[in-house]
Amino acid sequence: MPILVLAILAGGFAIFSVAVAPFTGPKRWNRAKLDAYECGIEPTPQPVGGGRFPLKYMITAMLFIVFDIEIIFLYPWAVSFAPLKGADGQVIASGLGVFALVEMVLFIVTVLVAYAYVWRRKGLDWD
Amino acid sequence: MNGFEAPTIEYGQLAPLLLVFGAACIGVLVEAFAPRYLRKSIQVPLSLLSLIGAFALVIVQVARGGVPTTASAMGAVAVDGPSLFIWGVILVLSLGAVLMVNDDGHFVASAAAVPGSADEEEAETSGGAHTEVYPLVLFAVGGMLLFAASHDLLVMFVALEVMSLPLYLLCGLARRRRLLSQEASLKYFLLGAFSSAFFLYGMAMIYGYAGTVSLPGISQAMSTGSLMDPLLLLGFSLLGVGLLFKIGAAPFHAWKPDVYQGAPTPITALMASGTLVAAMGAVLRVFWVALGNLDWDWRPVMWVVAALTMIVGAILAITQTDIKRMLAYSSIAHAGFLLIGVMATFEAAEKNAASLSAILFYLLVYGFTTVGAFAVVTMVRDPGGEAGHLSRWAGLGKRSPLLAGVFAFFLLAFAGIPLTSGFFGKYAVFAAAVSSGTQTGDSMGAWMTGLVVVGVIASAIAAFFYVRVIVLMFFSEPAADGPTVVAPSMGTAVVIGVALLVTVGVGLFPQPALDIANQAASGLFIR
Amino acid sequence: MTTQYLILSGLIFAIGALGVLIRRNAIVVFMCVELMLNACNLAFVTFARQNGNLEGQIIAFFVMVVAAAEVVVGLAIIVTIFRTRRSASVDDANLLKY
Amino acid sequence: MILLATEPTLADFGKDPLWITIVKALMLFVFLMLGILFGVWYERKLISKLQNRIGPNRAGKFGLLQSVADGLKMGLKEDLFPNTVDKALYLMAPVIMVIPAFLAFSITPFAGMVNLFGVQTPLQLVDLPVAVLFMLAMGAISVYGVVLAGWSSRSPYALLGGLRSAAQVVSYEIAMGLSFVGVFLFAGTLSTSEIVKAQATGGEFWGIPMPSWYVVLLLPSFLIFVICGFGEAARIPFDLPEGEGELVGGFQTEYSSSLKFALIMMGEYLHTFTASAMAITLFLGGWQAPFGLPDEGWWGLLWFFIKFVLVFSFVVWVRASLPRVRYDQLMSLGWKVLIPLNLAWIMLVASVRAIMYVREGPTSGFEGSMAVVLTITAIVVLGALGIWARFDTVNQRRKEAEKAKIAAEFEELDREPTAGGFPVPPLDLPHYHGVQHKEVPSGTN
Amino acid sequence: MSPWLPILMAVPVLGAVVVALLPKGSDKLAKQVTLLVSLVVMVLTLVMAVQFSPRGDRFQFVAEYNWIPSFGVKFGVGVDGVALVLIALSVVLVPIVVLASWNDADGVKTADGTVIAPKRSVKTYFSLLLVLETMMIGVFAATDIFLFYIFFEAMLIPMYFMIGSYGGAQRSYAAVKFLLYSLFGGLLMLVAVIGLYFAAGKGTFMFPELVGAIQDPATQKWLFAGFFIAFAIKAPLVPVHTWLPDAAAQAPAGAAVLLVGVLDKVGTFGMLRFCLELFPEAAKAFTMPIVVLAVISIIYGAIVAIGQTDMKRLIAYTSISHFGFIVMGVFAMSQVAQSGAALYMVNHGFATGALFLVAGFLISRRGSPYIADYGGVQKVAPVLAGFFLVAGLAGLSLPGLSSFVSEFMVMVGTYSSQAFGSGGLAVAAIVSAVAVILAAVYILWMVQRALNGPTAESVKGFKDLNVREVVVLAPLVALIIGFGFFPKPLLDVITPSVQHTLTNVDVKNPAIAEKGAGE
Repeated sequence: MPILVLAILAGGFAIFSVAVAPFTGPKRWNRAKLDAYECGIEPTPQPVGGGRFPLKYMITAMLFIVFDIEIIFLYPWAVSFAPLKGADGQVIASGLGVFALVEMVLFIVTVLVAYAYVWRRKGLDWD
Repeated sequence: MNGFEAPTIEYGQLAPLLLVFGAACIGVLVEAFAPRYLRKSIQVPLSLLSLIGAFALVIVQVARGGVPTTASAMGAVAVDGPSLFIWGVILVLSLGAVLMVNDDGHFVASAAAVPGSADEEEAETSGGAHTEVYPLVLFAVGGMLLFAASHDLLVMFVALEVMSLPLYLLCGLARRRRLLSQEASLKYFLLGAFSSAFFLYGMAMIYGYAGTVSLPGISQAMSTGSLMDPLLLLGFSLLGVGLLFKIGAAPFHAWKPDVYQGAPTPITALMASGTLVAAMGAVLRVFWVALGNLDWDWRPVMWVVAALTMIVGAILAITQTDIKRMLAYSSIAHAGFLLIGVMATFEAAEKNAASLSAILFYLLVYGFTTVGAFAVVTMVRDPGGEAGHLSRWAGLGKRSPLLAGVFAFFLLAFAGIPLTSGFFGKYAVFAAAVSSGTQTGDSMGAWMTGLVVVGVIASAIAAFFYVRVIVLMFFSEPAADGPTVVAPSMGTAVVIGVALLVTVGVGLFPQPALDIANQAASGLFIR
Repeated sequence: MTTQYLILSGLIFAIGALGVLIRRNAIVVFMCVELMLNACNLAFVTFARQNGNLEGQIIAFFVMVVAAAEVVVGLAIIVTIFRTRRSASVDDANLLKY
Repeated sequence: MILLATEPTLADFGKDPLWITIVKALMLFVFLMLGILFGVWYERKLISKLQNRIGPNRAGKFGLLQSVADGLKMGLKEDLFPNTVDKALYLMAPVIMVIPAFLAFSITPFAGMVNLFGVQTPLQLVDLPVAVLFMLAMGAISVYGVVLAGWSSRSPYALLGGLRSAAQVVSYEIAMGLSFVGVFLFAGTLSTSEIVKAQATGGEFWGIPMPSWYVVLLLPSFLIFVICGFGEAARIPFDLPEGEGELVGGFQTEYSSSLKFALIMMGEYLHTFTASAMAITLFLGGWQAPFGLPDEGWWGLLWFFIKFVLVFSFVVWVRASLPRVRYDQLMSLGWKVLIPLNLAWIMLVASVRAIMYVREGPTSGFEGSMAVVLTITAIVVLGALGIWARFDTVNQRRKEAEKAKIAAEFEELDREPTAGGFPVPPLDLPHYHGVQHKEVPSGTN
Repeated sequence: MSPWLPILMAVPVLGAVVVALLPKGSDKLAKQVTLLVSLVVMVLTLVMAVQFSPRGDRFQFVAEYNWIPSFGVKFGVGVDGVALVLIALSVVLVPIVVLASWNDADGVKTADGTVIAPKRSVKTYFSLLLVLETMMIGVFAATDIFLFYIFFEAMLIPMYFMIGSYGGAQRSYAAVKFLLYSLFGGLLMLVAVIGLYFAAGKGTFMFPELVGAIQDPATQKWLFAGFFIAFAIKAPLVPVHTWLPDAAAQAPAGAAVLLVGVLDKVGTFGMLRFCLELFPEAAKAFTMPIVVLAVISIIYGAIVAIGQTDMKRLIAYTSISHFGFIVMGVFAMSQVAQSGAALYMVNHGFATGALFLVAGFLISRRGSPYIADYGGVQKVAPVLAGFFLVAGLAGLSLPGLSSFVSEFMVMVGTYSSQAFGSGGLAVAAIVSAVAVILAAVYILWMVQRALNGPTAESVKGFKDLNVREVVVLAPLVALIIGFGFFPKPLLDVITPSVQHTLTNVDVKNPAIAEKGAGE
């Protein structure tokens, strides 16, 4: 709810800025000005619907997904790893214990297997 | 918040599973660190040993009498009798598949290379090969094992994906006919993902109904809650769609022929045997453990599905001109026969054990025959790859009587001719269905018998196209430029030999196999 | 309160399923599948709220993982086939039929 | 409890009346807007001091109004719509960049319980059980803005810039996310206010009184976080998305002027701010004062502000000092160094935590035996050593390769004595003969 | 436990393995081995048959082994009188067929060099033949219904390959048709078998134990239908007969003999033993329609036979007519008729066998199966023509030849059947008598067209029968004539067995049982 308030504020500001811009500025039409900027040379025609980009970026995206997923699992694990103690030192909730440690080691090792594979197969090298 | 209970995991019971996954991980590491020329010679033994080892572990577990009666890993996995049986079957079958994978020439040198491009040519000439195939197969096998043994829907879903994802990729790796292969991969992937979304949504609905996704939990919720809850019905139907897709039952069978045709044949063999076995295991488990209380609602639907599956599989197979497509449709028809068995599993425990045992037995014999048949398919080659078109098989009986004879034998087993293993498989399932029908004394009895009659008619239709191939092979004159029959590699020869042995042996003396199936089924699924 | 979420999730799921059935671009089809998975997630989380246990949220995690893996595999396949054919239309993939 | 506590708990949030919420949101908004205005000025001023020049000094006293003037100028410039752009996305992109950047701040605790117009409330817009995740999510959403901006511009520079930026941000987000895990291991929560609270107890370190901030305990995590923060916020030395040397303006090439560009600028500044705020919250004790100085109530805001300025100064200092790295270096740093280091560190921390708990005995509610933990610790340490050794050998090899290269160069020089010790370009290039040179006086062109 | 039957079944199969494993190029040896094996089996069978005591237990030479306990299946064999004579028929026919098809697989060429059938694998042919022999013995000997079913189905495969690989121009069509028809019937029977097992609830498939196990009339009817359709297809009864003319016409002569002479008998044998005894109530209920079907078969087969231009098809249609008689006899529910039917099974085997063989010899000389292509053979090849005539006359049941006795018994038995009150089936018997006249028409017409008349141009170069061919035909003709005058040994064996059947049928109706037994 408070986030919504802030979002409205920020969004209102941003949209206002974008909306007001055409009216505040002058208008001086110039063909070259409206071309895509390529340091002065004729702009490269871009395919309609978006160009193609190097596969490299896709691989990065894939890797990101994989590791992001790892993080998804690490967070709850980290949070519930330790026993939760109240103000008086009383244990409110017990931690997951050694079991969690063992499992997480296994998990990370498994992820590292894939990581090692990608690394060795030059998946992490940029050109 | 009252904390977490630290889970316990019975590593011993899960050992076969862990071994396969572990080997797969090691396989990945081998890919990463071993030099290229060494990879294959490490991967092959690694895969084979891990599968054999896992099989041995299964045997050891059974031999020690240690079939557990409660679910392991906090109720996530049920290593019960049927699971162990299915594990054993899958492991042996996948061993066969790996032996076939081991043959040269099935897999593309570089999957990323555009077919027909210089890249590809270079990869070909440099003798490159994707040894990643082995870890992928192992992952798929691990997924199959887990799929059949999962005791809650979440694990089942994860296993489903672990099983499917490598298969999607493997489908696209055929060396010849790359376009077909890639297309198969794409279709399999899109449809597979689509169906798993259905599975998942069904799971969500059931979770909403039962508040849990563990199979016994669902069953328990159903025993107290209303059975007409739309959540439950909807959830169950969606779940069913997902599962039936995997076994290729009738309205959801469309992927099978395409994928079977396009995929590299060893992978087709793996899918046709292992995946079917695993998926049947999962279907049984869901229907029996979780939805046992909903008998009357799912039965008529399943009746239609089973009948449709058999008929569609059998009839469409007749029109096929490609051997792998034909076998795919045959696999659909067989899925239908298996569903008859599934229909029969709703009786009291000991009755159920009989039906269960019938299905397990069927899976065993069908799996072996299938792997053998596909192994034969790999051996008949044209210059452009395997001779897929049926017309190319004409007169094979003259060129290579032995091979054609073996293949004919497999086909007869598919058709369920007596003195082959296929006959007893079919008999077992039919008998289970009829018995469940005769005993209830209600109208279901007639329905079950009716289903069996449908099954019989479908078998007769199916026999037609099996026989057609035999006719082609033996009674037609060979074409002048007919395909060559390559000398089988050691692995393929072993696969065919074992498959033949099982098909003949079980065909003559089914009792030992039946005993094992009975024993496995006697424990029933852990509920 | 949760009913609305369920309806929303059902709608998303239906849109996804419909998209899979009628769209022709493999990537769009694939995105629709992902949409369906996310609808599932929404349903799970809603039900977790309704049932008052955490299981649904945990499942949502796993679904995300699976969806991610699916994305990885799926895009790889689509890109491969795109490179081959210069087209990602499902209709162009028509070699396999009898 | 609510009256007494200076340290808010999760339960204290979401109880404010609406008007207080609006007031707080407004305060936050104003704070950030002012922060941006003066942040820009402060940065330019500080850099110029560091670089021994004057910096902005025209608008207002000490050039204080410089950024206000800049903003006005942008508002009054022509609003360009290049021909080829995808209009809707082109317009949306800056908006998408800015909104999450603001929202990321909503979970930052500025101070403990304060009396705001008579209402006891924590000086933090909101807190969530998953606050840190929320922050990360907001960071991720703004990537959409970047990519869309690049994509919709339909210009090669913009597209590449957008992609680069996205790749960079997501790469560093992983390492960043991992660097938080250590904090969570100790704090046992993802809520920002709770994390701040967990750093409250003053402690000592080998007899030296120390604030028990995680920066002390988890120094490696902090360092990694700092590096990632630069990557996330695309600040020098990692400001490759805009690297004007190679990509002109990167994804914002086509946003040449006007308020859209201003929004993008704001978004990027806010990212820097967010990173600073996160560093303070997670590692530097939040709004709490060191050495037992008073930090109740509004005092917290002061401490927060001091820390904030210091951290931001550090960022600027780095910008003034370091050159921009190459893109492949950037990526391999993120993927090949930060991630494995981070994982090793996390496991080490977890092992130590486990040892601590097991030693405390059953009262800790922690099950398991010491032997197992020790074994695992050993394994983890070995693994960490392995990773360290890996980097060591890599460094070693790199140095050797460098040496070999230099040696080879010398050898070549020996073989070509005419070169006179320097590589000489071949002489038959066209501009060496027959090309007319025209003197171009500067400023004419 | 008597080892006779298992030995009888094992010998041919071992022989088949030996033949199949012979080295390449030893075709001649293969033939000799096959002949030897089949003769050994024949001798063994005859020795066994001599020990059969008609007054003893119903099933003799019983052997039982557990095979598949899970399904309650036993390897149970034993013979009663009917089974014994049919086994004897089979084992006698096999060596004759071996000799008759001595050169079939070598590729059949006519005198003028037309290739009728190309060269094929000799070893395969003969090993298939031996496998088939095992299965023929097995199917008649099985007392376990499941075992019976297995042989019933498995028999198709060797026959399928024999027709499909070694037959005439249309062979693959004929083979597939044959297989599919039979398979379909077989699968229906499978359902019935399963149903029987569970409906009886005895946990066994052993025939003696299942007799009388099913009491519920509705169940009986369903199961009866399952069995009967399978048997009707097998013993081609109109309207499911259409596969037979194709299969018989396309099969090599030897295979055709076994197909029509033995395999089809399984159908009538099955009706007699299983349909009647297991489901007596249903059998009685269905008697009328079945007898009507049988009469239709009789007349239809005969009429269609008259119209045939192809010799083998003609013979096939005569068989359909004859099978009609057999079925009618079986369902007439009188001892005379059933004994006659059982006797007819044997005699028909000999008669039709002889006819097929001699027709085969004729065809192999000219390469055409069409009657119109022949004429005046008598003058060129008198011995051949003589055998042809005798066989043909046996086919039309001339008194003094074996078929006459059985046909007569069937008609008398049917006429006097008490099944529908006194004379209830008399009409059927009278109508079927018409077929006797028709039979004379088709046989004599064929004989006349093919053998008599002016010698056709193409027939001129015919050689008469050689020694091998005479050796093949002579025993058959001897048997035909011998049993024609002296059928007692067969009847002695058959009758007690038929009485058992009737007793079982009438368990619940003692009045008819007495009458049936008294006749």
